[in-house]
This record gives sequence, C-alpha cells and structure tokens, in this order.
Amino acid sequence: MSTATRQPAAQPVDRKPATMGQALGRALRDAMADDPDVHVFGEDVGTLGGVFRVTDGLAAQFGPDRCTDTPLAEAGILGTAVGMAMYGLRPVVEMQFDAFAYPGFEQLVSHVARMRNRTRGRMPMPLTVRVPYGGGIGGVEHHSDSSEAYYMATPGLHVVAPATVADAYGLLRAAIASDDPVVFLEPKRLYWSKADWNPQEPDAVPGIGKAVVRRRGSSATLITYGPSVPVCLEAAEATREDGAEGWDLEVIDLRSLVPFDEETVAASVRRTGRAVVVHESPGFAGPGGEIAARITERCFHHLEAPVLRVAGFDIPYPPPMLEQHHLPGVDRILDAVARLQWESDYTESPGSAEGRGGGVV
Amino acid sequence: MSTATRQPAAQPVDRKPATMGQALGRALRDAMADDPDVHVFGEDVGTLGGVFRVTDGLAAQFGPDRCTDTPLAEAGILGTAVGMAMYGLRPVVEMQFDAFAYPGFEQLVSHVARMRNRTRGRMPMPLTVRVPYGGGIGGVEHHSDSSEAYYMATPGLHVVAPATVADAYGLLRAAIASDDPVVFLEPKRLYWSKADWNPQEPDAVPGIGKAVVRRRGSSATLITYGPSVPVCLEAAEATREDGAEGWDLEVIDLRSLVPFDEETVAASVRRTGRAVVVHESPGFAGPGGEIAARITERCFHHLEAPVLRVAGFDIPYPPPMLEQHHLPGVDRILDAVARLQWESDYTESPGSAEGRGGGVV
Amino acid sequence: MSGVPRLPAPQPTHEEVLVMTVLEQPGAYAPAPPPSWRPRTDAGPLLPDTEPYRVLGTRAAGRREGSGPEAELLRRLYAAVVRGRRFNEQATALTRQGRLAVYPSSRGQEACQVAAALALREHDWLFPSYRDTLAAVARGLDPVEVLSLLRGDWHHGYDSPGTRVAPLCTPLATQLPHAVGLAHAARLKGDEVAALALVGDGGTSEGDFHEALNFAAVWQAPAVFLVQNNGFAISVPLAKQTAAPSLAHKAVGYGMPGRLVDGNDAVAVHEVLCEALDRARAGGGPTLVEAVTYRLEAHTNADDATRYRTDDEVEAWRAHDPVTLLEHELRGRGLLDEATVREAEEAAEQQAAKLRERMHQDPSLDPTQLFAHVYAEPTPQLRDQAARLRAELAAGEETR
Amino acid sequence: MSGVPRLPAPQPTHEEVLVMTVLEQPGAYAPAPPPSWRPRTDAGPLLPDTEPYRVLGTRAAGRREGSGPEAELLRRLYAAVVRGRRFNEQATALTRQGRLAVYPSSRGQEACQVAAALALREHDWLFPSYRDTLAAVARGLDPVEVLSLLRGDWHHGYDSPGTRVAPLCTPLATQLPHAVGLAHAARLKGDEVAALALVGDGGTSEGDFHEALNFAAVWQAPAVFLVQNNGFAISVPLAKQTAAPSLAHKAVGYGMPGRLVDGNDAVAVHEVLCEALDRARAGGGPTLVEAVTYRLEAHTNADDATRYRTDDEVEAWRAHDPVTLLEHELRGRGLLDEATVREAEEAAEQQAAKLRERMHQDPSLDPTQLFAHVYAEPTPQLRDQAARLRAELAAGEETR
Ligand SMILES: Cc1ncc(C[n+]2csc(CCOP(=O)(O)OP(=O)(O)O)c2C)c(N)n1
Ligand SMILES: Cc1ncc(C[n+]2csc(CCOP(=O)(O)OP(=O)(O)O)c2C)c(N)n1
Ligand SMILES: [Mg+2]
Ligand SMILES: [Mg+2]
Repeated sequence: MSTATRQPAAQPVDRKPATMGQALGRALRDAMADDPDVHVFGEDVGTLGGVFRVTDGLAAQFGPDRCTDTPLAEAGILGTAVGMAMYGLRPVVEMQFDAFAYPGFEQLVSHVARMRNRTRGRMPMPLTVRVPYGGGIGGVEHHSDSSEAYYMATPGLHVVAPATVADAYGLLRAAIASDDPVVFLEPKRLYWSKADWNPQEPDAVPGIGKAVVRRRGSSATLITYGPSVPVCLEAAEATREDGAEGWDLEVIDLRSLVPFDEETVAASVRRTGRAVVVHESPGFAGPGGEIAARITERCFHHLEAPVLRVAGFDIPYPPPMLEQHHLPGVDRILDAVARLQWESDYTESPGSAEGRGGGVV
Repeated sequence: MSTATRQPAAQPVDRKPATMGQALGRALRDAMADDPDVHVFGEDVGTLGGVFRVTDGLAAQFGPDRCTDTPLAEAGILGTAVGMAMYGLRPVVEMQFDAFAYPGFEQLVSHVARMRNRTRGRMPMPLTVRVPYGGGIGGVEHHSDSSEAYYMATPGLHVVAPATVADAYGLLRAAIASDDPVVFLEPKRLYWSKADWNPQEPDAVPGIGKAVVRRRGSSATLITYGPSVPVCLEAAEATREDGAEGWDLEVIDLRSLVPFDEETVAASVRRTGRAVVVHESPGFAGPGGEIAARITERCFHHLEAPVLRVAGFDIPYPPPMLEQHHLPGVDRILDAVARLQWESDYTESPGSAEGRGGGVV
Repeated sequence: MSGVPRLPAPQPTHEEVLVMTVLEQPGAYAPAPPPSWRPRTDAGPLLPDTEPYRVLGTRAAGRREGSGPEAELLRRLYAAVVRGRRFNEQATALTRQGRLAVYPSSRGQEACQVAAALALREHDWLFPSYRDTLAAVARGLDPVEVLSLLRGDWHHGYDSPGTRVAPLCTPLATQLPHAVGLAHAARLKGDEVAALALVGDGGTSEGDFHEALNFAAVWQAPAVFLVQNNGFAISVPLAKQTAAPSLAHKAVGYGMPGRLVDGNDAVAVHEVLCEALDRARAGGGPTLVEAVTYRLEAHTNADDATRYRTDDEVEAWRAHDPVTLLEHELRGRGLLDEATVREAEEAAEQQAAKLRERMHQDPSLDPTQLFAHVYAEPTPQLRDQAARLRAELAAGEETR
Repeated sequence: MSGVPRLPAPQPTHEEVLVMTVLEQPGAYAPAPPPSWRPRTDAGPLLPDTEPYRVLGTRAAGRREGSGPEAELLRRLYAAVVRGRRFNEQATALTRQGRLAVYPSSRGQEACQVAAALALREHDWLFPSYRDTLAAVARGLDPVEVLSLLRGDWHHGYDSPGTRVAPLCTPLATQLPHAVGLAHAARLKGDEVAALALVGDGGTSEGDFHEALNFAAVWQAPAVFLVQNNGFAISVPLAKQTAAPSLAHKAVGYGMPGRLVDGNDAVAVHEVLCEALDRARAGGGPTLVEAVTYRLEAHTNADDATRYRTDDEVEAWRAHDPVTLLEHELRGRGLLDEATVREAEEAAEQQAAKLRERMHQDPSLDPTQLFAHVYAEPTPQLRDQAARLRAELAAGEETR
C-alpha cells in the first residue's frame, strides 16, 4: 500500500491566500496524482465537483473512473468502498452533509471500523470518509450536525478535524495515506476561511494524532478542535485586549479526536491548572465529557477548578435563524473561564466542604 | 394518549422466582392488555416469541396485528414505527441484537429522536425500542455490543437500562407509557437472572430518570447501570468480606442514562468523596466520560481523588473465548477503588504538585 | 381519528399465507413435490406499460371528451398549475431577497405537485419531501407555514396531524416508511385512509425506499408512492442513478403494480394517482407510480445547473411545459376563455403578493423555545441550559 | 493482484449515457419531444422464467446426455455434496460437544453451497454469510479456520486476500456492497475477476441488498448475487418477507437479469452460476440468481424450528434432498458404482474425523492480541490498556 506523500518542490514559491476548501481540493488532487489507487467517489463529486466544490476538477483531470458520481445511497457508498479497499484501492468518499452519513452508519461501524481487527490485520481499510460537518452556515435541518461523538465512540476509526488551511491539506493527505479508516470532519463554516499558503510547498503537518498549541498562555487552557478553534482564539485575544481579567489563555487545537493526544493536553493543563473544553456538538455525552474526564484523571492534583465545558446545547441542531444562540461563542467561553474559581483556592481546605459525611480516610 | 399503568391487584399473592426475561414479557403483555394502541413488532417477535422469548405468547394472545413479524429490515421497522406513532399508536419494536440496530440508525437519529422537536410537540413519538444488549453470553461478533454511547449522544432519546427483575417490569411499563421515544437496553446476560417477584403486584418503580442507591456505603461510590450492577454489588460485598481494605462501597444503579439523575449521584459522591464509574461499553467517549466529567463539575471540592472509570477496552467487542478479559469484573473494579488515593491526601498540598508552572492565581 | 370513514374490518394480513414460488416440474426424479410449492403470483399485471401514460393532447383525451375527465377537473387543475407556477417564481424570488434560506423549486413539476394534492381525499395523508412545498400549498395549507423549514425560523411550520401533511422531509426516502407505517396503522384501526408519499428519482436508490416498499407490499398497506423522476439528483443524471428499464419496473420486485406516467400531464398523473389511491383505500394494496418530468430550475437557488446540463436539454423540456400542455388542451376543447385565464392569473398573483408581503415580515422567535420540545418534559439539564440562555438574553437586552 | 488474467481495458462506465425512459407518443400537443426521450431498455430478457430451472431428473437432463453436463462434473458435485452433508452433521455435533459457540447448518442447501464453490475460478471472490461455511470449505479452505467465527476463538480465521473468500458476514446483506466494490475495483484494474455474493431470502429485505444491486447494475460490476431462498429467516416464512412473484423478479428493477433455479439441483445451480459468472467476467454486468431451497435443520442449534413449522413440511422437503437428487441422477445414468459411493463417503468421513479431532484441541489464545489490530499502530491509550491486561494476566499466573 502506498504511503507516498508529495515532496516539497525545489524552488520556493510565494504564499498566496487560499481557502480551506481549495486546500482540501488540492490535497485530493495531489493524492490522486501520487497514487493511482486513490479513488474519489460520492454524491455529486464528479461533474459538479461536490456541493462545496471540494472535488472540483478531479473528474476532468483523472476521468470518471477515478472521481465518480455514485447513486444516491450512503450505505452503498461506504459498502462499495469497503470492497474496493479489500482489493487494494484507497477510497476517499464524501458524505454530502454530516446528517446524511447516518444511513451508512451500519457499514461504518460494523465493517469500516472493524475489518482490520476482524481479519487480524490482513484486510486493512485505508479509507477516508470526508464529512462536511457542523453548523454556522444557515443550513436547514439535517445540514449542521456535529456527529463526532458517534465516531469517537467507535473503536477502529480515526477521527480528524482540521481548523486551518495548512492542516486541511496536511491532515487530509495524512488521512489518505493512512492504512486505517479516517473520518475526516471538514468544518463547513471554515471552507471559505483563508490563509496565506503555498500549494507547491505545503506546510509540514505532523501525522494524525498530534495536537498543537495554537496560542501560548498561562492562565487556563482552552481545548478545542475544528470550527471552534477560531472562536477560542478570538476569545483568548478578546480577554487580553479587554485586559480587565488579565487572563492569558492557552489554546490547544486537538486536530484529531482519535487518536487523542493526551500528552500535549495534559502538559498544558498541568502548567495552567485550569481548562475549558469547547465544542459545537451537544455537551451531554459529547467529546468534552471524555476530554474533561481524561484530563481530570491525569491532572487532578494540578487542577484549581473542575474542567468546564462549553458546548452546543443538548438539543437537535436549531433552525438557521436561531443557530447563533446554540453555537459556543466568545462570550460563553469567557463566562466559563470566569467560573474557573479564580477568587478562592478551595482546594486548600477540603475539610470544610459542606455535605461530605462518613469519609473513611 | 394513554398513560394507564396496571393497578395492583386486591389481594396479595406470593412472590415467586421470575427471570428478567419473564418480567419483560409480562410488562409487554400488561401494556398491550391495558392499551389497544400498543403494538409490538420486529424480527421473529410473533410466532417464535423473539430469539430471547421475551415476546412469547403475545401473538397468540393479541393476534398477529398486535404482535407482528416484520420483514428483515431494521430501518423499515423503525421507519414504519414512526408512521404508526404519527397515527396515534404506541409501537414497541425489537432490534434483535444491539449491533443489528445500526441499519436503523438514520431513522432513529433523524426521525425518532427529532420528530417531537421538529413539530414543536405536535407529533410526539411514544415509541419504545427494545434492544437486547451487551456481552457475557458467548455471542459471536455483532451480538455483544454496548451501544449506549450512541444513543446518549442523541438529544430527543431517553436511554434506559434495567438491572433487576422488578425494574425490568417497571421501567418497560414506564417506557411504553412515555410519550417520548425510549431506547430500552435489556442486558442480555441478565435475561436469565432471577428474583422473587409478583406479577400481580409488581414492585413500584419510579418513572424514568431516577437512579437508585442499591447499596449504602461510605468509602466511595460505584456508579453503574444495566449488566454491571450485579458486578458492582459483588465487588462491594467482596471488599467487605475481604475486610483487608475496610472499604464500604456505595453502589448506584443509574437505571436511566437519559435523563441522567445528577442529584442522586452528586449527593452520594459528596458524601463519599470518591467515585468509580463502571460500564461494559468501551471507555473512550463512552458513558463514563460524561458521568465522570459531570460529577467533577458538581462535586470538585468534595473529591479526594479523580473519578475513575472501569470500562470495556477501546476495542471492538472480543470473540466469545476472550470476552471475560474485556468485561469489567470484580478485580478490576477493586483495583480502581484501590487507586482512589487512600494513602495520602494530596489535595491538602496543591502547591507541591510537580510540573505546574506559570500559574496566575 | 374522528370523522374518518370506516372500512369493513381489515383482512387478516399475515394469515393468508403466500407461499414459496416453485412450480412442480415433470421430471424423472419426482417424489411428490413439497407441499409448499404452489403456482406463483402472476408478474404480468405488475409490470408498467412500455410507454408513459398520457391524456393531454393524445387521441385518448379526444376519445374521453364525452365521459371524462370532465371540464371541471381540467379547469381546477389548470387554475392550480397556474397558481403553482407563480408560487414557485415567488419563492425563488424570496431567496434573492434573503427571505428564504434556500428554495428547491418544483418549476416544471407543477403537474405532479398539483395532481398529487388534488388526488387526495380529506382524510388521506401526504408525505412530501423538501421539493414538495407546492403540493402542500395546493392542498390548501398556509404557504408561510409550509415555507418555515426553508425560511429557517423553525424546522417545520404547519400542523401535521391537523392538515394530514407530514413534515417536509429532507433525508431522502426516509419519509417513505413513515407513510407505510401510518397507512398500515390507519388500516388496522379500520379507517378508510390512504397515504401518498413523494420521492425523487435519486431517492429511489436509498435503502429506505426498498424497505418501505417491501413493508407496504407485505402488509398490503394503503400507500401510494409517487416518484417524480425529474432527470436529476442534484447533478447526477438518471443514467448514473439506475440501469433499470424504468423506475416503475422496481414495483414487480415488491409484488405491487408499477405505473409509468407523463409527469407533465396533470390529468394523467391525477388519474393514475386517483386510481391507485382508490385501490389502496379499498384494501388493494400499494402502488408505485413513476412520473417522468423535468426540473426546469437548478436543484436549489444555491445550485448552478449549467455545470451539468445543457441549455438545449432544458429548452426541449420547456416545450413540454406542464402549464402550456394543460392550457393547450383546454383551449383546444374550448374550455378556456380569456376571462378564465385572467381569473387564474389574478388569483395566482394575489397569492404571490400576499406571500411576499407576509414573508417580508420578520418572524418573532423565542430562542428558549429550543428547549421546549426536545422531550415532553425538559430534562433537568435542559432546564438548566434554558435558564442559562434566558440569563444571557436578559443580559444582552440590558447592554442594548 | 499478480497472476490475475487481464481483461481488455474496461468500457467507459458512465459515459455511455442511458437516458430518460419516456417514449414519444403521437398527440395533438406535440412540440418535438425532448431530446433525452429515447426508447427504453427492454425489460423482457431481465425477467426470470416462470419456473425454477432444473436439470436433474428432467427431460432436459436426458436431452443433454450427449453434450453435457459431463459425467466428470456430476461426479465432482456428488462427492462434494456428500462431503458437505457430512460436514454439516459434524459441525452440528460439535455444538453439542461445546466445541462451537453456534452453528447455522446448511443441511438441505448443500447443492447451493457446493455449486457456488465449484462455479468460481481461481481469481474469483466469494462473499459468504454466516450460513455459508460449507461453501468456503468446498472451495478448499481449512475447515478449522473457516469455523473460527463460530467456534469463538476469533471473529474470522482464514486468510481472506489469499483465499479470495471474504470473512463470513453476520450483519445481513452488508457483504453485498463489498462484493460490488471489489468486483468494480478488479474491473477498473483490468483484472478478469468476478465476485459471487451469497445472501438469504431474509437478507433481500435489507436496504443494503437494494443499494448493492443498484450500484452493481449502474457500474456493470462483475458481481453475481445468489439468494438462497430457504423459505425462512429464522422463524419468518417467505410470505411475511416479500409479496413478490419471486425474489428473482427484483432484478429487473435494477436492470440486471434475474434467474430462478431449483436450489436443490446442484447441476442446475452450477450451470446458472457459471453462466452468470462468465457473463460478469466478460463485462456483461451483474446477475441476480434466486435458488429455491430449504433449510432442513433449525436456524442454528440454538433455535427450535418446531415453533414455526410443521414436520410435514420438513418431511416433504427431505424427499427433495439435494444429495439424493444427485445420487439418483448418477445412478440412473449408470455413473455411480458402489466403489464411487464408498469412496465419497469415506472421504467425507475422513474429513469429518479430522475436523472433530482438531476441534477438540483447545486453541491457544493470547488475550493481548485484542489490542493488536484495532489500528495499524495501537493508539497510546490501547498500549496502556494492553499493558494493564498483561499485568493482570501476569498477576493471575502468579496466584495460580
Ligand atoms: C440521505 C440523504 N442523502 C443526501 C442528501 C443530499 N441531497 C439533497 S437533495 C439531493 C438530490 C435528490 O435527488 P432526487 O431524489 O432526484 O430529488 P430531486 O431533488 O430531484 O427532487 C441530495 C443528494 C439528502 N438530502 N439526504
Ligand atoms: C442486520 C441484521 N439483522 C438481524 C440479524 C439477526 N439474524 C441473523 S440470521 C437472521 C435470519 C436470516 O434469514 P435469511 O436471510 O433468510 O438467511 P438464512 O438464515 O435463512 O440463511 C436474522 C434475523 C442479522 N444477522 N443482521
Ligand atoms: Mg430528481
Ligand atoms: Mg432464509
């Protein structure tokens, strides 16, 4: 199985503004050019170039057998991708929107995620499932789900969510090169986000499973990924500019939820002593629960306050006119930071806490 | 919509040993007798009485239009149940095994869970989805999944898992009477568990959403549900008998994961100061993460140690000959209790913890 | 369900056992063939005709002049397609004015939309998809309520149980099993109710289509499935969607009749649907109808159809326009004077104007309603969250 | 894939556009019909015959005596069904001895199992379900490895890429799209490979069946679908599963040929499958074959079939036993002497004895292997968990 990745070009070329959508398209194109086993398929990915135009031009360049419009059936797309992977191809499929991946859930959970394990490594599933995901673009019902909790709870899947143009390219290349299935969550509202970037010499991105500290800080750590990364950075800047509280917030972009980079997160929280997990997906049984629990297990004696969570409400995603009330924004993040018990250091007098009784220690 | 539940009979009758499977079957029978809108259907539930015989006798008693064998299609079962609920029926469907509910995931997430919200209450979904679930019965692949993390992460669903014969009856009656959809997880390996019980005068069980303290204790709280409840009780008894450690463990049976009874759990942990969450489902992004995070948020200053989790490994469910290594057992639970930092009270000297730097307080 | 006409008690559904389909064959090995071998159901009547059924402009229409379709129905259909066309235009205009989040127009498919609505009796149910706003409006629902999903103020705006129109369904084909379940429930209750479910050509590829049709046939549910084959699923043409002779040929595989009809011929669609619905209500089981039509606009206002189809193709279909076809027929039969035309157009314009006006008013929304209907009773967690949002909103009010 | 025979470059799959299926109809309104209206594919050849195809014991077999099926094939099939029958008996016995977690016997379906295995060429792939252990064994795989899933030592025991037999698949119909994808991939690579996927009558109701067949037809994938219609899905008889004239009638709805065959006639099944596989390999696209057969045993050893069917029915099918049918034919044609019978039975007995012996040895299992193949590289969390389990095991060793 090829794991070839594009080599940097010889002479440096200027960086120009590129959108995340363009970087993703470029990643697909480069992966297809480098490895004839990479096949892209899904609903409307061929002639149309995908409803978000990420696959634009691929069918023209590589022909309809390499970039293929399929019948409208998500289980069929994932199921045939499994078969193609069994024959040595490296399928990259698109689920048109987050909520439209659900009809393929059975294939994803029972086969994509388990085939390697079932066959003791004999049948790997080098399959990338691209999912335009999350809200904030005024989509009507079923077009704005954050479904990562389902994928995280499924052993055998990698779950990746880029937040920057450079990561979009680098992580998608890594996902396609991976011999394991990757659910690749593309934050819809970042498709049009821009950064200076050079497709000839794409920034190096470490492999899947490495978080990155996007902003250094000392007061508390914001832990986030995907669409909430820019929001957290904005919150961190806001509180600095604001000055009043004098918080210097560290922001960690997880990049991948599975594998989860405990080391980077734990090191940061040990330093800052406080943490808030931020994501768009509903809070209850969402990614934040796992992350907060894990941090607490690893960093309990370093914590000045419980790890808090700022998440979407525990409701079906709201209609377009109300979504701004649902999405975690700067204010809600800073409110949570404010609740990180800056005033008193309760932990110094554990005996005084009310309501405890019958302790054995 | 009827919410009638069976009234206790006039004269007391002796309690006799009954299995959980029998109590579930009785609950279905009584619900069908009390309310003609209750319809039971699914694969093999009619003539055969279900592969676990829970629906045995219902087709004979109520006819094939009230207890119906369906074609073999889980999305079809859930999807037609939605339509039947739209017309005012109260469908109770069976997914033959946990992992075979996945083909119906789309209907469950996009419609069963959301129809009430979508229609602002005009189209409730009084639908019960019975799922024989979990491992420990030597089932081959796909017959032992613990899938509750998926359902918990889906707003609009109630998620219930009984652990006793009495609760099996009472909670299933409550689920069927509920005007909301309930994913009713029946621990397969408890189907044959027995208790003295009187079908004429079934024990009162509070409505969905109430946890129960199954064993009072003062040292630490074990928080669990469904198939792990007897294991936790056994662990609690073992350590008492064992005597060495002198732990007196409290055991909470959550009964329902959604709604989650924070009050009962928080009150216990505030008292004991220590907690371990125990479940069979994989640990990563499983129920334990949410529960531990929530306890920590609510009880941070009462905790002598981080809330620990004992869960299935982060792997696809193992084959029968290896499942005993995967399932949380008494030893693993007591190991976790032992790691609850009984020796030293770290929390009294937070300044001394290594690795913290750049604190702002 | 009160006021619904009652049927005689339903036939036992599962008792009258259909059996294995192997015929005895004369052969030397023969011990008596197993008792469950019986002659099969005859497939012939389930197969669609080789040509889509048409009435308008055909000799068939000419022949019918004496008996039917009567002038009254033709005029009703005409008025409705004229209104429908104008409704589609107005809704598309509202997207440009920022008053709809998105609009998937049924321009070109008005005959199907209107015929579907008019074929239904009072107690029948309609199961529309996102493209079928017009069918709901033609059934008499408030257009503003129907457009709620696409406006974005809520996921769904009208009273479904009251109007007997299920919510516009976005996940493709997922509404089909709902229609089957509802129709089956009605039959079990002895109500004379049929369900008509709409789906696109693309939607027929989904597993839910298959499961729904199979359940319907096995249960003999009074459900009718209308596939509006408009040639495309967004950009994907029918040829990449199926290799079948026609989508109506899928019916025989479920054991129900398949019917093929010209979807731009409102009279033909209406007739075929009425027949199928009558059969369904009478206990004759489900029908699959494929209506061949064309989406004249892009998939939605956000789509660029020039990326995947030629102007020529669109032009050719414009020449087969459902409104023109009906108008031509009426004129040819002397049923359309200028007054009737003017009347229809004015009614359409009035409806559009009223819609425009109402849609230009901002809906008043209460964000805390987001928590009200997740469950019958909000969970403690949802109550907390609602309280927090209320506090935020109050704080926002203050700083304003 | 090395060593696979190469095909001429595949035909463009999506370019040769199948078009909308509306025919022009002479009518008064006619503007020229839209350009995409062309005559449809003819459905006729896709429909199954009205009777299941048979060879054994029919005049057809008699007529063939000169040309084929040759004695050699008959003898091979005979030896294989005898071995197959014995294998089923042995495996069922192993459940009683606690050596298999469960066994879904294919007793009564040996003709299908064996014909499927023998119809395949070396480079073809087989996609079996949980009931198709025998097909894999008849293809030459190690029975102990094939039984791994049902023994419970691992989920899957044989080398799938090496044997070109996909893992026995438990979730119904989910293996069908795999077969389509693999066949499509092989075709894209220019390899002359076909995939044969097995599914039950119950499995045809699943959405995955529908999606797989549709993809196969649209892609013209070299895949053949063999439905073993054994009359039941656990307790649910065919009549509650489908109302179709036959399951083979589903084919026309995808645009592929549907064939109906007597599933207890090994020669007929073999012939129909060979034909379909040849056509597939030659680029002629997929086929759906329905083999009408009967499950003589309960669903699995854990099932009680008396709850849902009568002894009479079973007895009647016993009289149509696939082994007897074949034996009778061979005898009638003078192709079976006692030596051949003895030889076949001894071979069967030997295979069974060896299986029994090997299955009575406990497999040696390393629980920490549970973490080895979840991913190519275990995550840090899995490494931790493996270490913890290793420690537990070591502690357990000590206390022992
Ligand atoms: C399950 C699902 N998958 C994907 C989509 C995204 N999507 C919306 S409309 C559409 C095309 C539908 O085509 P068709 O069924 O022919 O209906 P039409 O839009 O032509 O009316 C797609 C792919 C969806 N809504 N639901
Ligand atoms: C998706 C799915 N749902 C349910 C089951 C449980 N189940 C196992 S076998 C079976 C019946 C299958 O019947 P059929 O397809 O006719 O195959 P047969 O067992 O007769 O060979 C059922 C319902 C399953 N394995 N997969
Ligand atoms: Mg369409
Ligand atoms: Mg069967």
